[in-house]
Amino acid sequence: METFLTILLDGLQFSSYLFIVSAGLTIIFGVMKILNVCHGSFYAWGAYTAAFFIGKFSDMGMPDALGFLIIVAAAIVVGVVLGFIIEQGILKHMYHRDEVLIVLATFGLFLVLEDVILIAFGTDPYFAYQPMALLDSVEVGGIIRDVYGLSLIGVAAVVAVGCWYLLNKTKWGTILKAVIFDREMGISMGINVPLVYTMTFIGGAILGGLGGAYIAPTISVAPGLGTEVIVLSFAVVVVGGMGSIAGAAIGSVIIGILRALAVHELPQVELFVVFAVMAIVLVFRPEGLFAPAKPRKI
Amino acid sequence: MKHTLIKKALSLAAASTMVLGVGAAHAKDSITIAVPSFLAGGAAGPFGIPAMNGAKMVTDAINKGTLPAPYNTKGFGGATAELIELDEGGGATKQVAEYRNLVEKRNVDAVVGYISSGNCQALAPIAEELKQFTIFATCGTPRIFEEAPRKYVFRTMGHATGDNVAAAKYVMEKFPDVKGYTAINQNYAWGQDSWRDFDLTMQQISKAKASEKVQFPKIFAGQYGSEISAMSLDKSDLIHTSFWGGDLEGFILQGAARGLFKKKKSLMTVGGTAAYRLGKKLPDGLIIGARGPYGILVKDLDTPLNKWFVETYKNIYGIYPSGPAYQYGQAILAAKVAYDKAGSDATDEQLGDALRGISFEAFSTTIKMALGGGHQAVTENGYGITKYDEASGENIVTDVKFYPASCVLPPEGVESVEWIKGGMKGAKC
Amino acid sequence: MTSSKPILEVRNLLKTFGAVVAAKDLCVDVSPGEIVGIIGANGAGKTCFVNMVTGYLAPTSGSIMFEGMQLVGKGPREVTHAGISRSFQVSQVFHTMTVAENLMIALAIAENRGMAALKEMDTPELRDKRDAVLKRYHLEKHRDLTVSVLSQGVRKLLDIAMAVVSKPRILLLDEPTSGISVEEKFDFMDVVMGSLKEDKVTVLFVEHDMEIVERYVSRVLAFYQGEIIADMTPKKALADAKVQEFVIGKRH
Amino acid sequence: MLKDTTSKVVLFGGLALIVLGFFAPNWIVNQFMFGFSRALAILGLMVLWRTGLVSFGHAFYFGLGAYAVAIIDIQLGVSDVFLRLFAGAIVAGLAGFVLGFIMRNYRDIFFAMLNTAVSMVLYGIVVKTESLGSTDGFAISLPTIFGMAPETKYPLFVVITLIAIGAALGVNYYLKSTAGRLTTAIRDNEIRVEYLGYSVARAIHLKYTLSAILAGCAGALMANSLGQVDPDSMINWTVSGELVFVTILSGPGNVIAPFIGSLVFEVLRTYAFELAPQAWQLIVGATFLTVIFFLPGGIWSLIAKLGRNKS
Repeated sequence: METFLTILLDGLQFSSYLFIVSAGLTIIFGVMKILNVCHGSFYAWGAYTAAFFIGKFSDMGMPDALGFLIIVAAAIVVGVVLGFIIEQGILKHMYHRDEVLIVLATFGLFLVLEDVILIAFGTDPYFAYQPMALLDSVEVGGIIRDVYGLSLIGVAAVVAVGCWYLLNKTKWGTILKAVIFDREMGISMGINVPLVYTMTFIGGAILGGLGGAYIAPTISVAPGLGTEVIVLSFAVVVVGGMGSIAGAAIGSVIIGILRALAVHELPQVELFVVFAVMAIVLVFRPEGLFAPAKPRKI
Repeated sequence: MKHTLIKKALSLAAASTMVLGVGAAHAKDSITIAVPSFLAGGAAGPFGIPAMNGAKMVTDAINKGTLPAPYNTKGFGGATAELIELDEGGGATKQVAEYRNLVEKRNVDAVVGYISSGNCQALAPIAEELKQFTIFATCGTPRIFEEAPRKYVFRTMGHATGDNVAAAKYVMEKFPDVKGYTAINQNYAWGQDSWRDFDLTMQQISKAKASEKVQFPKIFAGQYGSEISAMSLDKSDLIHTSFWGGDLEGFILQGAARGLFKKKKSLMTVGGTAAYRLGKKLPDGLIIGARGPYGILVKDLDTPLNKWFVETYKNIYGIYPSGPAYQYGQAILAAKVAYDKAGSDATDEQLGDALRGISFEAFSTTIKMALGGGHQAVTENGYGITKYDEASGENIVTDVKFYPASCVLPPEGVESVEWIKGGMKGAKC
Repeated sequence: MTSSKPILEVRNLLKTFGAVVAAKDLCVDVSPGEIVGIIGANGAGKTCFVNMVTGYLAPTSGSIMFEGMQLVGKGPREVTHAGISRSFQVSQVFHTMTVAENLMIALAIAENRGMAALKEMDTPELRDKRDAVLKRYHLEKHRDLTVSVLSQGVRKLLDIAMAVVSKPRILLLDEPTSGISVEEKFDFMDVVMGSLKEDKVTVLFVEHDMEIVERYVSRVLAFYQGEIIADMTPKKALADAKVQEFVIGKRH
Repeated sequence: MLKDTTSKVVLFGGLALIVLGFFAPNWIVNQFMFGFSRALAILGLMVLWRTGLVSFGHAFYFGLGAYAVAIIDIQLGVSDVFLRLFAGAIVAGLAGFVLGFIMRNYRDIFFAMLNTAVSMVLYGIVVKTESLGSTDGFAISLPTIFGMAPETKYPLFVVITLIAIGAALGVNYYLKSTAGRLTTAIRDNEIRVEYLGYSVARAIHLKYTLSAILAGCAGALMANSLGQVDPDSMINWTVSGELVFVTILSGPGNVIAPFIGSLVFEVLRTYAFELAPQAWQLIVGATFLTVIFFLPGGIWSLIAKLGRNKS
């Protein structure tokens, strides 16, 4: 029972940050049909920016509570700046190209951004423990947990609800869904698709950054951060169905829980279980568990 | 026509390699030493950079001849050394490729460094193949000199077996009532050997039971939430880890936030590096080692060489030298010893002969090249318990105890694992 | 071969997409050498019929016998191997290649079945064959142009030319003249039909243009809502009331 | 088989290199060995790319080839370079053939992703299995050639170059065959290919298996010339990305392109690493973007242009 509860919480905690990152990835894919490899960099940049300023501010003797503000700010700044530059500077000029080629371009960007981090932030790991220390810890299921980690689950929930609301209850949502369903149709409906693209990419980037920024206080923020998270969120998005928020949610829960289960019960399989699931889903349900509807074009 | 142009293309490709390939030639009165270390990644800040600093500081002093006696002669056998700093990240295979370039393209005279056991293990055979005088500074896996005799490869510090045998002995002395122990180690040579040696020793000297679920996360994983939960739930009251660098610091911070170290005794064989960097964030009561008489364990050791090392380092880098700084420093020192003996124009063979089996005074201890046919150093090994000292605002270690090499390392010609399994015969404590 | 025995026998062919019935109980016999025109308003089920005969769609039920061989359950490839080819309403050609290359590949596939596919493709014999086809279909002047720059008419010619290199006994053409200018259309059809007659190919083609139908076909199948409402000579068909109403309709 | 210019250049250029290599310094010989080894994998990816398929997981076969060598070396003490190469090719080839039954039904992003998934499964297994060397991988003993243990790297260089020549000639011939010509055709229009009577699935399966074998050989030769294998530089997704990168860099124009591209890549990486140890990824990535943007045909298109200007 204890173990079960623990695995559940560990799993959900892991799922939460996976979901925040993957949500961005899947929105970008859904709208723009771009599998954005450099999404991992958004994550890393979010983490670095947050960690950097949380450290700076607390050195300047500011209240640690500010940390939470910084986290959000970092995510937004990273998303807007990087997102805008990349979409306007690179991707915009590639939409007519083969989608696989665009993936490769984002891979190139990923490599570049990885090293720009080194140049910008140096090689020393950053510790932004203040927000985590602030929230203290509680005992759940016989073991102590840091409230901060648990709060991650809440944040993920907020993001999920937010996305759902945006997509289903706002004008923007209807526009997005139109473009997701059929780009040509969107254009014919007089939607300003280029604008939608830019906004979407920035939005996705913000989510990627948020994932990193929020996890930052719990890890030592060091180079190479983005490399693993990007394949993990690929797995999530593929399992859930590319372009579906609900899918991303389910996908990250499945993968998070499975991974936690592995760590507790069968540590050897921890890494490979994730991708095994991904492969199996691709084989038996290529469109993913929650594939968004597609127009028939034959 | 197309003919000629494709030929041109080929020759062009070839030519470009040739042209770019003008290697760095070196004069008689100077030598080049390649110093690989982690310059990027989680291991850089806590490990790679201090290590590199140590190497640079010592090399600089040697070039100027400002080391304390008996090393106050200028240069390496008279020659000033120029360091080539490079990153040892990116995986063993990449390092092998880079090493080949170092030797065959950049024609370095000596290679001194390497932190990752994975890299050392991969490079030992390559160094032998290329007949390149190489001193491993920090990496710990005992396999290197146990799996094959070496001619050109040396290691100037004790290997992981010493760390973990000493650790086990220390634990049983200070906390004889330990019931069970679990562990979290990185899943590569270093982590696997560390756990194996510690576990085997505990089986020999204690009644404590090993947990059946020990964690081996991927190196540089960074997030240990689930592992921490798993260990919290585990019945064991002791945690063994050979984590180092960013992984260790991440683990300590995440574990502390989850009260892990309040709940269980924790033994960190490479904990020393974290002591200076984490400051108040480092929980009290951790059992930490520095893989030998280095860093925080010898901070106050009052010998001219050590005082020089600690003070100079503090002056230049504003922080006390941690283990890696010592280990790289003494590896460079070993190079000087070899060159002083064999001369600056010595061949790799002669350098090897000069270093083989000798013992020399290093900054914090005497290094005896006693194992692996005189290629593997032995030193005493010790542990202490962390405590934050409000007065100085620094972490200190209490209950420091050192065990002589003869007590924690197998005699020449005996494999570590066999030695421990056989009840550590001939150990003189 | 006895021209009396039908080369194609379609029996009770049914195709439904959910509630929509695209083909209702179709029964057709086609004798060797016939030129059959298939007419009908959009959505009458003409293309669906062609797709079923050529294995692109699997019928819900019914049978299609070709020279005594059951085609139902066979895919495009088997149908092609059996001896039935088709052209497409929107020409299906290799758009990044030149006309010559397109034909070369079509010929190579037709000639080098199985292991032979690993033989070098570009042989003199094959080139001669290609040039013959180019000539026959009046494509020489376009031979080295990339398809993407060609006019609809030329693409359609190429599309058909590629369909016949496998020497089919039956060829189905889906709206051969759609997208071809009024001036061109007759020359176009003359070229196509001329060469098909030479090879004694049985032809079924879907067509909207009644002039074309009158001029080239020996028999008309009129489709309406998935059913064949008339199966007679073009003259009769064009006079027929039902056909007037449901097929040609908007003519007056 | 040697009628066309390309084959002639491959053969004589290759032999010329073998002669030059005798006089070249070791490190250059190394660059060529690494470059040519990797180029084999690129050859296969090039065939797939012409067919409109990009695999973001061919490190799977590359890694299988390399680890096959490591395992027969450590378990059975097989040191003969040809046996090792054969083992790598067989293992990768079989895996490719079996997976081919699934892969041949996928296109575009899904093809890329499924390959990634499969490769990461292998990565996860290797990294977590101590008996497979986990993160460290294995050191590989020096290969022998016909029972002789060469003193220098030159004989191995000769072997690799000869294999490279063979592979280039083979693929070049294949690309001129009917089956081979069906690359662009399939990319352009699968329906038409089917209606011409050729099975697209089978064609893709064949090409996929071919690419797997070539990647396996590449991994095997790389392991032999490096003397080390490990998951992060042989199986991880970044390695797959690297392979695709070199494919784009080379360009699909000609079977010689992968060899030039791989060499350029080796040199680029060596010097990027030497000049800017902390920014070599940046240099590689920037080059990558530049190629994608301004050189869609890869390096080969430059060479082709050279030719056109000459004429």
